[in-house]
Amino acid sequence: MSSKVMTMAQAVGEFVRDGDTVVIEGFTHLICFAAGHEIIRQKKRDLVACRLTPDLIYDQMVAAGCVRKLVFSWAGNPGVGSLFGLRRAVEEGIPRKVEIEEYSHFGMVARFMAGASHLPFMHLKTFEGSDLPRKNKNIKFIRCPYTGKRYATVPALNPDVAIIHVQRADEEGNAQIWGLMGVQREAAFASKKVVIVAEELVPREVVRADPNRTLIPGLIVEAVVIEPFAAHPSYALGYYDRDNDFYVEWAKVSKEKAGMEKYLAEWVDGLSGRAEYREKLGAEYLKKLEADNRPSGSVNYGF
Amino acid sequence: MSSKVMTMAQAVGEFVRDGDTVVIEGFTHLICFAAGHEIIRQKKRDLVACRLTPDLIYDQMVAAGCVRKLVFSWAGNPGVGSLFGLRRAVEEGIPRKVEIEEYSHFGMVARFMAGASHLPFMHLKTFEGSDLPRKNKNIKFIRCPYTGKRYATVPALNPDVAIIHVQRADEEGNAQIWGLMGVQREAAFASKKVVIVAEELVPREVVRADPNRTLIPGLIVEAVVIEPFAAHPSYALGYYDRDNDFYVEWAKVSKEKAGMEKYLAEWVDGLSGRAEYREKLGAEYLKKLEADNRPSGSVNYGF
Amino acid sequence: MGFKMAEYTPSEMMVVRAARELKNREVVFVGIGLPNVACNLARRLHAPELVLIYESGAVGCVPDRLPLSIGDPCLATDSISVCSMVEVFNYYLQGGLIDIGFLGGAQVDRFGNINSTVIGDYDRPKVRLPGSGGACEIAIHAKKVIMVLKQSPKSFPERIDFITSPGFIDQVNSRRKFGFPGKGPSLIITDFGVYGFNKNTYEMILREMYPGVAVKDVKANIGWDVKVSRPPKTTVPPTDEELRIIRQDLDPGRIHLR
Amino acid sequence: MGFKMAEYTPSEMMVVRAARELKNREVVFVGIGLPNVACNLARRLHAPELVLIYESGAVGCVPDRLPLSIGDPCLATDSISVCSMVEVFNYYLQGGLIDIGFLGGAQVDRFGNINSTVIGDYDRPKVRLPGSGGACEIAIHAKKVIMVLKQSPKSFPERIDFITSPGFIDQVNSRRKFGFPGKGPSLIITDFGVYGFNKNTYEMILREMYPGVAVKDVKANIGWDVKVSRPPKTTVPPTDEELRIIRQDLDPGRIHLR
Repeated sequence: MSSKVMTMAQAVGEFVRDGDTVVIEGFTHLICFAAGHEIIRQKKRDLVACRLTPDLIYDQMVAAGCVRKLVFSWAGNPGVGSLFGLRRAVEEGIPRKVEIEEYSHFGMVARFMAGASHLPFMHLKTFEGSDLPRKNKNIKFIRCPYTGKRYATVPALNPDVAIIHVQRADEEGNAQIWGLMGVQREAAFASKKVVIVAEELVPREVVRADPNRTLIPGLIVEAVVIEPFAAHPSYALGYYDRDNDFYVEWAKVSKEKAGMEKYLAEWVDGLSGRAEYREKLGAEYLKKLEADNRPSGSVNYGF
Repeated sequence: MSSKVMTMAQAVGEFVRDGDTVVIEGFTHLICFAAGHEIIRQKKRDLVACRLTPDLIYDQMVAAGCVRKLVFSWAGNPGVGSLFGLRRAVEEGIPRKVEIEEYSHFGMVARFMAGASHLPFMHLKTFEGSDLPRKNKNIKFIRCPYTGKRYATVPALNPDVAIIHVQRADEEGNAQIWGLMGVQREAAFASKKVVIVAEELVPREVVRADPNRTLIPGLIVEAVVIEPFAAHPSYALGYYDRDNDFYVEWAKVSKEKAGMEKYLAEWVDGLSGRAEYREKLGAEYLKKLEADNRPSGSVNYGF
Repeated sequence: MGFKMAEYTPSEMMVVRAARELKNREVVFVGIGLPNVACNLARRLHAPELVLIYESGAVGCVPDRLPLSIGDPCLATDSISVCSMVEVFNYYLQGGLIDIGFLGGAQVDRFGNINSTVIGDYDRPKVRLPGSGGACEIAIHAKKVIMVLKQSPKSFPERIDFITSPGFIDQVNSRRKFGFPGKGPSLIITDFGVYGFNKNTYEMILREMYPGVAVKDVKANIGWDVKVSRPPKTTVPPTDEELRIIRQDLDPGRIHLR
Repeated sequence: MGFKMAEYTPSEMMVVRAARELKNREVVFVGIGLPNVACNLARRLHAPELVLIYESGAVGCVPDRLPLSIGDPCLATDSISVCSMVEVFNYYLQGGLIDIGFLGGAQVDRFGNINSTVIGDYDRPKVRLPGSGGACEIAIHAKKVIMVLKQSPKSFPERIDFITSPGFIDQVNSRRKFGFPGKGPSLIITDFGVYGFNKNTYEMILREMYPGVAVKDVKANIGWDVKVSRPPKTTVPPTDEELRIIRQDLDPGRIHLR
């Protein structure tokens, strides 16, 4: 078995092209900030950036001018408020106009389901009575062939590349997740290429000892990046906590264009990669976020 | 929290009514033979019995005259050959004519998905070019509102009751499975009532220590039956192996009507329940099937 | 203890009122912010077996800190079940298992329709808001919807700029035409009082006011001539116990209840 | 070692021939019986990284015994991933990840259509067979389909009684009309030899015969005047190594290869 392990710079360099439809998923949990920073650093342009919740990392990518269009269902700083980088782009066209294509969470989930299932659409009960279908012509309606009832449909979403953060993976990209799973599996199966970013590289035997935890099989994976703390200020359950203070602070940091630019210069473009980022945060800071120990217990796969 | 734990006799007595649409799921793994035996013992009648793979237990239920109609996708003795009880019913009307409604596996999976999702139908790419839609008018076709392409549809399956075997559950019915999962989750969510049969009752803390293993939440569960070895000759990973010899032997036992009747008299109607069944099999027999130890290892849920 | 219990903020009153609405064993789809606090307050008081479900896929959560986000690790750890968002939206929400959905928003109209998308024109927004998230489908599927938001003429205008999540839609309750499984909005809890809906006109109607609030205060802070129950009840103020739990345990940093 | 290696059964030849068709790293959707043995033989020889997927939801299996059923515990334990059948059918099979689907059946016609449903009339069956299982969708989605079944005039009739799983359907290859993602049947391996399909007529054509088999034997055991490549190749007989692995490791009880 040949290893797919490479650096983040290699993975983003090789698998994210200008103009690509890109998804960095992760619902609060396992959001790969390190990948977003590398995309900014490599000055990728004209991306169609998809995600249920354009979080701080998409705010930064938009502010850095990487994004042409945003496909999403909830664009905010969770529990805090606005994403100011994104608002500047949408409301004022700074640094460039960003087109938006908007669904609800269920709509985006269904788009990824359809994409992963190689179906051109999925139907679901939502959107009626809402103004969303008026503003998004990709939302259509069909009738059930059995009951005649009306259901909304969304088109499949099949990104060019998915960057999926996980807790652990082997060198072929068999990737395991526990805690919140979001739509990591569906985003991966829906995408043409998958880059796995893992907190930890584990031997194949660790994966095989608990195959029910493998959410994404190596056979759909192009590259494996091993990068501890790659999700900060998001989190990786069992590795480090969510940096809630960072999310609260972000409102101040990003509120003005200048603050945002200063942050990007200092924390993204000014650093070579996640190793320097960890160093800059400092051992003490990281230590504070370190996970405590809550073992799952073991089950028996014997027969 | 009030306990839902009861005996198999109580659970089947209370939750399976004559004429019900019933599903005892489990794809090779975790097939609840004990529930099927209790259904036979309580002489339930006119059941619409659903399952992807009507296995030996449905063969017995059909032979015992419990079943009016069978909804399925593969009716055989896996790796061995025919189900003779079922064939006698379908080919000769013994002991009664059994109606059949037939899909493919994917078709049945999609029916349970739709049922669990409270959608009246699911679409999928299969059935075209096959004679199945000619013989099953529930299979229809729709056109994709985006591409104009044709997809098959199947109607939702929403059984009256699902009996779902699992490895372990707490007394509220929060149920955990590892190894093959089949469509246990979808069958449970699709059904109006759910009976969980578990090899082992565990404290709530065991469930909470590893919530990603919980396939079925107690909030959809009516009854919890704790019954070790309730899946024999099927198996429960980590508890006991599949009794392959039994499956091979079954061809001989069931080939003639008399053999089938003798088996039912001796092993079902002649016993009060699973405790006596275990006793009759004998400690030595059970010992041979006992699982060896292949620990999954533990993960950290700390933050 | 350092606080004077008799005093409380309008946010605290809102949370307490919302918490009282929750019955033990109900299944609640929880949003961020005040609803989060309300659910956790109810869980510590009269509804210890309230089942909390978050759209992040955590079911039966027992958060040991107040989650800032609906994907906080404390929601997964020690929960009853964690599933993917495919399952939480298809099997739990669309599957009809949610008794109560909590929703907030920037604007609500008289029929309980919610705007959390945009102020101004969609294509040339004055303020771009976060958007639906799961709100649109929660509004459609939850058996009952409770809204929690602060009241002003801006947040309760005559017409909202965008319907993100349908309430009753209009005066004939078009929910029925669309065949929505959920019954629609049941309560709106603001910082002035509590509204229900008229069974015939599907319009908001003031049912309760907080101690010290007058009808004219309410009317001055809403964008139309709102109907009032005669007479509106006065809401029982927060008890010392309720305030103690909120201030000591749930939001000691006062992030949510400034 | 007790066996005389030069002798082998037709079943062994079939399994060996099928195994040789599998390339390392291909993703194979495995059925019960002979295909199971063939995949595991290939894995021990030239294709150690063959990815075995079973419709039961086990992916990347390394069975340490020959599974009697496609849901045997040895398939889950030590596999790379176990998922629900929702995922295996939607994301793997319909998702287009399967390189090779193995199928058997009771009857096959000249266009590679398979019957595993019924002999005689559907509503008044002479013999009721198990039905499709996953075969119908495997036939539609797998990039390539390999069929393995014993040959007789009954199993290869002029017309089959029921199409369970579509091959090329007819002489114009109606797969294209239906927009099937998979290319359709590529090989049929019987106990006499190996068939391919004509690129224009989509009809079975004999490409290889096993050592000692004559064209007249083949023709006597098929329900129509089958086309024959000129000249058909002679299949390389099983090697000692292949036979040793089958007999010692894979099927010592000779359950599958009587």
